[in-house]
Amino acid sequence: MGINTQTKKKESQSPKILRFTKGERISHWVHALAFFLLLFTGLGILNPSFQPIMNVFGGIQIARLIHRGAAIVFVVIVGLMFVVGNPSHHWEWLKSVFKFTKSDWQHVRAFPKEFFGGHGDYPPQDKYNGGEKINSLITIFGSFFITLSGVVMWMAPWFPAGLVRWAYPVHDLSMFMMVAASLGHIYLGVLHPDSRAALPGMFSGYVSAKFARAHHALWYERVQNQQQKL
Amino acid sequence: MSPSFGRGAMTNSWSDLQNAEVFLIAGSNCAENHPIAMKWINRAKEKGAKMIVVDPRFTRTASKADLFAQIRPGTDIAYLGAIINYIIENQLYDRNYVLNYTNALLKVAKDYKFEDGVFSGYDAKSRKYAVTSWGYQLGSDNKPLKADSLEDPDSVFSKLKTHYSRYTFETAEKITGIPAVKIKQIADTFCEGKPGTILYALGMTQHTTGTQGIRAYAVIQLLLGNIGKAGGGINALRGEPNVQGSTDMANLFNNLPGYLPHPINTDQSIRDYQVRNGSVQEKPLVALLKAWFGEHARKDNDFAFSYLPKINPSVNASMVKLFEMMDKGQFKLAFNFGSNSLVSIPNRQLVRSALTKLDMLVVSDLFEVETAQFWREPGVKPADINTEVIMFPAAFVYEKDGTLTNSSRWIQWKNAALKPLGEAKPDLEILDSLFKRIRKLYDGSTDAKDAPILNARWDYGEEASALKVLQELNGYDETNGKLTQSLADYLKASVGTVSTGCWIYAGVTGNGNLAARRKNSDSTGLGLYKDWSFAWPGNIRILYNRASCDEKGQPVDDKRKLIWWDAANNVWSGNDGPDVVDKTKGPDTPEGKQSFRMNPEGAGRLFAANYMSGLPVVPSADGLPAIGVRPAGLCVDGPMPEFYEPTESPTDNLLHPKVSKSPVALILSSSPEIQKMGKANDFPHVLTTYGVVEHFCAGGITRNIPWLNELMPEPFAELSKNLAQKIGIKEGDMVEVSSARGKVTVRALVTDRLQTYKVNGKETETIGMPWSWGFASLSPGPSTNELTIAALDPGAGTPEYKVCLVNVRRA
Amino acid sequence: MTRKMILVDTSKCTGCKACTVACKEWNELPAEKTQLVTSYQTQKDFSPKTWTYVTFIEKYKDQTMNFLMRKAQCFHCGDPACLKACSSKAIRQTESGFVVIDHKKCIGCGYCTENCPFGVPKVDQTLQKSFKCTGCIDRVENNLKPACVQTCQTGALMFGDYSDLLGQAKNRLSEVQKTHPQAQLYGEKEMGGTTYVYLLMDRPEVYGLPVNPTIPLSLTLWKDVVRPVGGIAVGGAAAAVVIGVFANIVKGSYRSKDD
Amino acid sequence: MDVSRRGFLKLSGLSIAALASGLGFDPTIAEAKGFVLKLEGSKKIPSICHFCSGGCGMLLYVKEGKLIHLEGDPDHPTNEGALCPKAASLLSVAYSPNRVTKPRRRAPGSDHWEEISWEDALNRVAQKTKEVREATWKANDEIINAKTGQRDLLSVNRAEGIAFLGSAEVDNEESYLISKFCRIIGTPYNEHQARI
Repeated sequence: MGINTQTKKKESQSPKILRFTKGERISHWVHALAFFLLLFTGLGILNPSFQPIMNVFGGIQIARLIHRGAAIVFVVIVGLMFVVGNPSHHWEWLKSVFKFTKSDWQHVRAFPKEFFGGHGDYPPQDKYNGGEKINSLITIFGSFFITLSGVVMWMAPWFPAGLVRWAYPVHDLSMFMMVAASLGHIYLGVLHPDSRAALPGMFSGYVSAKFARAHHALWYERVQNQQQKL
Repeated sequence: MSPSFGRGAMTNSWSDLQNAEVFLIAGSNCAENHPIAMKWINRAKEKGAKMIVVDPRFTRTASKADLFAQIRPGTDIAYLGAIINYIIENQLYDRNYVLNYTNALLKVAKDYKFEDGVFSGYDAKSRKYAVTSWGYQLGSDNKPLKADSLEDPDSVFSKLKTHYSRYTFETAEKITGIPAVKIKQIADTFCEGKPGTILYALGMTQHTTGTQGIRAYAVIQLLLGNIGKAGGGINALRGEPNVQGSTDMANLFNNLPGYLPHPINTDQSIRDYQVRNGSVQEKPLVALLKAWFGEHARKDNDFAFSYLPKINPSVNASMVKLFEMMDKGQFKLAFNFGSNSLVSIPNRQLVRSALTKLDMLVVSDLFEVETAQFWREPGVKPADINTEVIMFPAAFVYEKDGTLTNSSRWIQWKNAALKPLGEAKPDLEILDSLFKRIRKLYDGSTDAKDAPILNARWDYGEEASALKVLQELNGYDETNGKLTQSLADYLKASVGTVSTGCWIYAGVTGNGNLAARRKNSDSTGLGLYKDWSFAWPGNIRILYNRASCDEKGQPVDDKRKLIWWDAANNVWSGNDGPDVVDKTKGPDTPEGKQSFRMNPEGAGRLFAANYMSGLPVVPSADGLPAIGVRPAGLCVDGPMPEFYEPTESPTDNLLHPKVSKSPVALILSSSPEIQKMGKANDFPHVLTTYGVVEHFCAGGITRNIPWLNELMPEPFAELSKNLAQKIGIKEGDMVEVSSARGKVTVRALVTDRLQTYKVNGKETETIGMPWSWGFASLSPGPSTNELTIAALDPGAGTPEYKVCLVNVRRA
Repeated sequence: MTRKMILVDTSKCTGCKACTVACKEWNELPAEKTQLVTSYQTQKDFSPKTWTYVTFIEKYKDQTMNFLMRKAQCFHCGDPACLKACSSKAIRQTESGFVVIDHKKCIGCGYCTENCPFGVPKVDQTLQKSFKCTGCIDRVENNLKPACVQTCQTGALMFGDYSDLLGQAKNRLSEVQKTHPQAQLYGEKEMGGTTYVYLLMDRPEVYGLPVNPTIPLSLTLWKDVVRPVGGIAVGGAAAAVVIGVFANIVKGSYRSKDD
Repeated sequence: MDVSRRGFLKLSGLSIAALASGLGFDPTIAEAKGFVLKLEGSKKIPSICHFCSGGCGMLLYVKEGKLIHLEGDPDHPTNEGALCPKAASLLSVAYSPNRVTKPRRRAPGSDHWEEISWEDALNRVAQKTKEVREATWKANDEIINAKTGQRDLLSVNRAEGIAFLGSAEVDNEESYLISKFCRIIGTPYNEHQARI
């Protein structure tokens, strides 16, 4: 099944390119929403000073229940998206994220300047640039370990105490990493002048061709060539 | 104990255990059944005392022992005899103690003998001994002749020596299963520690040779000179809160309160009674009659002696035999106040069938114990049982005033802390209202047989007051109605002028309720606590303490001074009340020499001879039979302990195979279908039964306490790993233990605390089972007494719970 | 209140389990369904309703039986893992040395349960609270002995000031070692010095006790490394975001650009 | 008292909640104020344990007539405040739901109890005692006199049909009255499980 990237032409705006399919977007937002719900309901147990906030959820105990509910969503739904419907893009994302090319490294090196509004020079990037790959990796590994440790913590009586004891730091570490990454991710997606253009990609699925050409040149070329072939 | 020392009670006290240098704990699992003992034993151990435990199992007590030996149940006398033999052969005995304070030198009657297992005087038909041949050679003054040395062949000491010469360590090993070297080690350790004390409980008494087992302890302790000393003595750890009290009050068919022998049919007058029991019993009997019938007991009507029922001496109505009589339908009405026979009597089928023969059973208890609901025990059809049962709710110990007498003979008063629960009432009130109603039913009757009821002195107030009853026990001076001040006052008063419900309690409420005293200081440091409550007799804390002094009346052990002769003031004084005939009679007087004043010889009895002291030399003018002063306590099965196999035994008696079992043991054979005997080849293993720390006796109370059921939820059978392997089970499996009389299924506890041992060369196994369970309560369980045998000690009537033959297989 | 100590002298303990009953009676804890576990032991582990129980170990070697009994309860550690692990700061160490859970704050998260090297605290699922031996802190603070020490008949449990009772324990140890060479103290050094110090008759592992237990490495890493580092990471990211936004404002990147 | 889980927190309001509620245990405040001891305001009444023959002293803490705690009596010289597991559990007998609190009767052949008043129960037993005493009264024993060979009649005055199983668990005063009661109504068949 080919990449159904049509270039939707709207007369009035500049040309758009489909970046994320509906499936990908659902996965992203379910994952994001569940993550933040998990984060907030987990705050109560992270530090006692947050416990008063838990009354928002109706008290700490209910917050803990919500945490478990959201965890199931976080794991099962997103997991299903890799299987149900046309999960090809998901797998493609996974494959590409694990392939680190030289250009990715250059992007990563240039990333800090980019981050603070400057222009680091980096070679043309594919669909996912180095920074995004790093963010994806953190999310993948973070989610993986936080789920594992979460299950172990939830079903503590079924696991040897030694394992359960290690689950706590792992869970927390994954949480911290993902929170830190998500802060950057949100900043880039929403506040960063250049890269916020990618935001519509996660809503409508389309990003402006200009953005694509600037940030993901290789990917843009590839899409254009396929356009011609049609 | 009374055949040896004259009183049937623990000689020392709990807190006295701290003074001992060595403990022989055999026939007692005190860490479990008398936990408080461990507090004092541990204190002694911290001062270097040694602790020897001999038990069929490695119990929780044994876990703290310095020396432990596993013994085959029912064979204690074998190794104790070997120790006696060892003491005599190696002259380890306390020479001048034996000479002065025991009957070692007295000459035994010529016609006494002991041949292959039987003492002289045995009548095979009636399975009883005639005791006449067990006497002393009497002089013209009717007093026993005294040999001039221990070596004299007629002396008690020589009889002892020859009797126990057969008991070598090797023989004892073959019988008991304890290696000879270990028996020697036990003997050495116990003889070295001075003073040494022996702790025993039901483990020792619940055999057909139970009394003789205690006699063996008495012989050892008299030889070693341990009786009458702080840290010495024989501590009979009695089983129940008021067992000392209930035997003092004679809930026994053959006794009256104060250990007075019950009148029998041939005692038609107090004089007849004295001929049989000695003049020493006259005062307490008359005092009792005064207490019961007041002014209706006068000199002219022989103090209303005719009012008392007289027993038929040929009828043994001790507890288990009582049920045999009940089963034969003799009883129409039975009262059951506070005991749970359906779980506690051996061979339960007897009790179950006996209770159905009653018209009415009246029970008073806290909980609906098994005995109260015998008519709906699983497997029984209520419709077939026509016994009417009335159950009274009883008040609990802290819901009623009253006293309890503990093992140390301390009579301790307690006030009611709570109101009884619901409509419960103290047994005192139930009895009081019952008697008053019965008396009202007999109002106006002129029938002579009703006179005792109508003339009884029974007035303890509108609502029965325990203090008034205690005062009746203390006794009154009948001339002025005042409370007798002290035991001495009672002893001084002339016959008929004093009343007491139980003469050994005289002085308990003399000046104020001494039983309620709570001064717990003890300047002596020996744990006497003389100002705490009141110890009978006359607040003497350590019995026979005269024996702790030498001939000059000075304490032998200066670290543990009890009493001494104060020459300056011409009186016995000291840390404890002197156990002497007369405080003013010094060590040079005959009275002052008596260390065991309750014995006719005034000395400890190594040989329990048949002897009445004070028989007049010249026959009395009126031709009536002569009256002596004090008879000796006798054992019906022999003047000296002899080893006999238990009734159901895996082997034959090594010493005298022809007479393997006790020839006078009481075996209930009346109902063959109930009383079946097991053979060794059908039932190869030995069962011993016992209590556990978490439950108490029949469990009537403790099995209704959730916390205790949590600690010990179910009965079990303990067996060795070998046996478990042989029958193919592992820890936690259910096993069926069966005897000739019944079977139960319980959880198996496979343990190393029981080891296989050799008896006469044959591998033998012991199985242990607690017995505190029954079909009722919060935590029901099978009753071990389905299995046990109703064979009784001929003297005390104690059933042989500790030994019977069983088989075991995977359930 | 001076630092207290309780010596559990297993050389005197006869496994009578009076301590278990006294604890349940004083703290009004209901009984639980049990079954014989091994030897005379019927309680396998702690539970929200069982704060102390007695373990029985039968060790039979060359013809001698060592019947080892040990009263198990919270050690009240000098350096408590539960206190460090607790998510709600509900666990506190009193001056007298007892580690006590404040049930007003406890949310039943179970961190203490998992991180205690002895597996002592247990969470009651219905009440969502964690329970363990309180050291009878209400009694101790009112100059009474803990209920278990009060009822112990054999003198196996002794309560007193840490300073002098530890000395007594050492003297007693030298006494016991004359007959039981492997006897040793347990709790003097473990977990920063516990309030319940044991005189064991054999090596700790024979009793199933961890040999020189410490706060689990995972707990230390979790609380002393992951949490601070995590905090810095998130803080750093947040700061970066803030700086990034300012940087862009300063650079005027937000001014509308017709691109 | 067998406290259910629900009751656990409420009833233990004095101890645990005292630890947990505002009343007691906010550690810092509590430390200063000291802990609420549930025994506050209760009366201490000494008593004696009902189990083995140790005769250990017990101390009952009673508040407004209700037993709230039971432990060893520190002043008692034998146990110095200690108690074995059985004695330590004796509080739970005070209000145990399994206690018999009303007299009850089982009719012959019936398979259940029925409640009965004290008055009725005592009268029934008194009636029955008189009835059996009369029916089974044995005035004389007949024995062959060894010397004279004739049959002698010996006055024995026994109520053969009544047996009384006492116990070593009742107080001295009660044991004594059992003994006295039996001998006065004429039955020597008064036994119990203890031996001498």
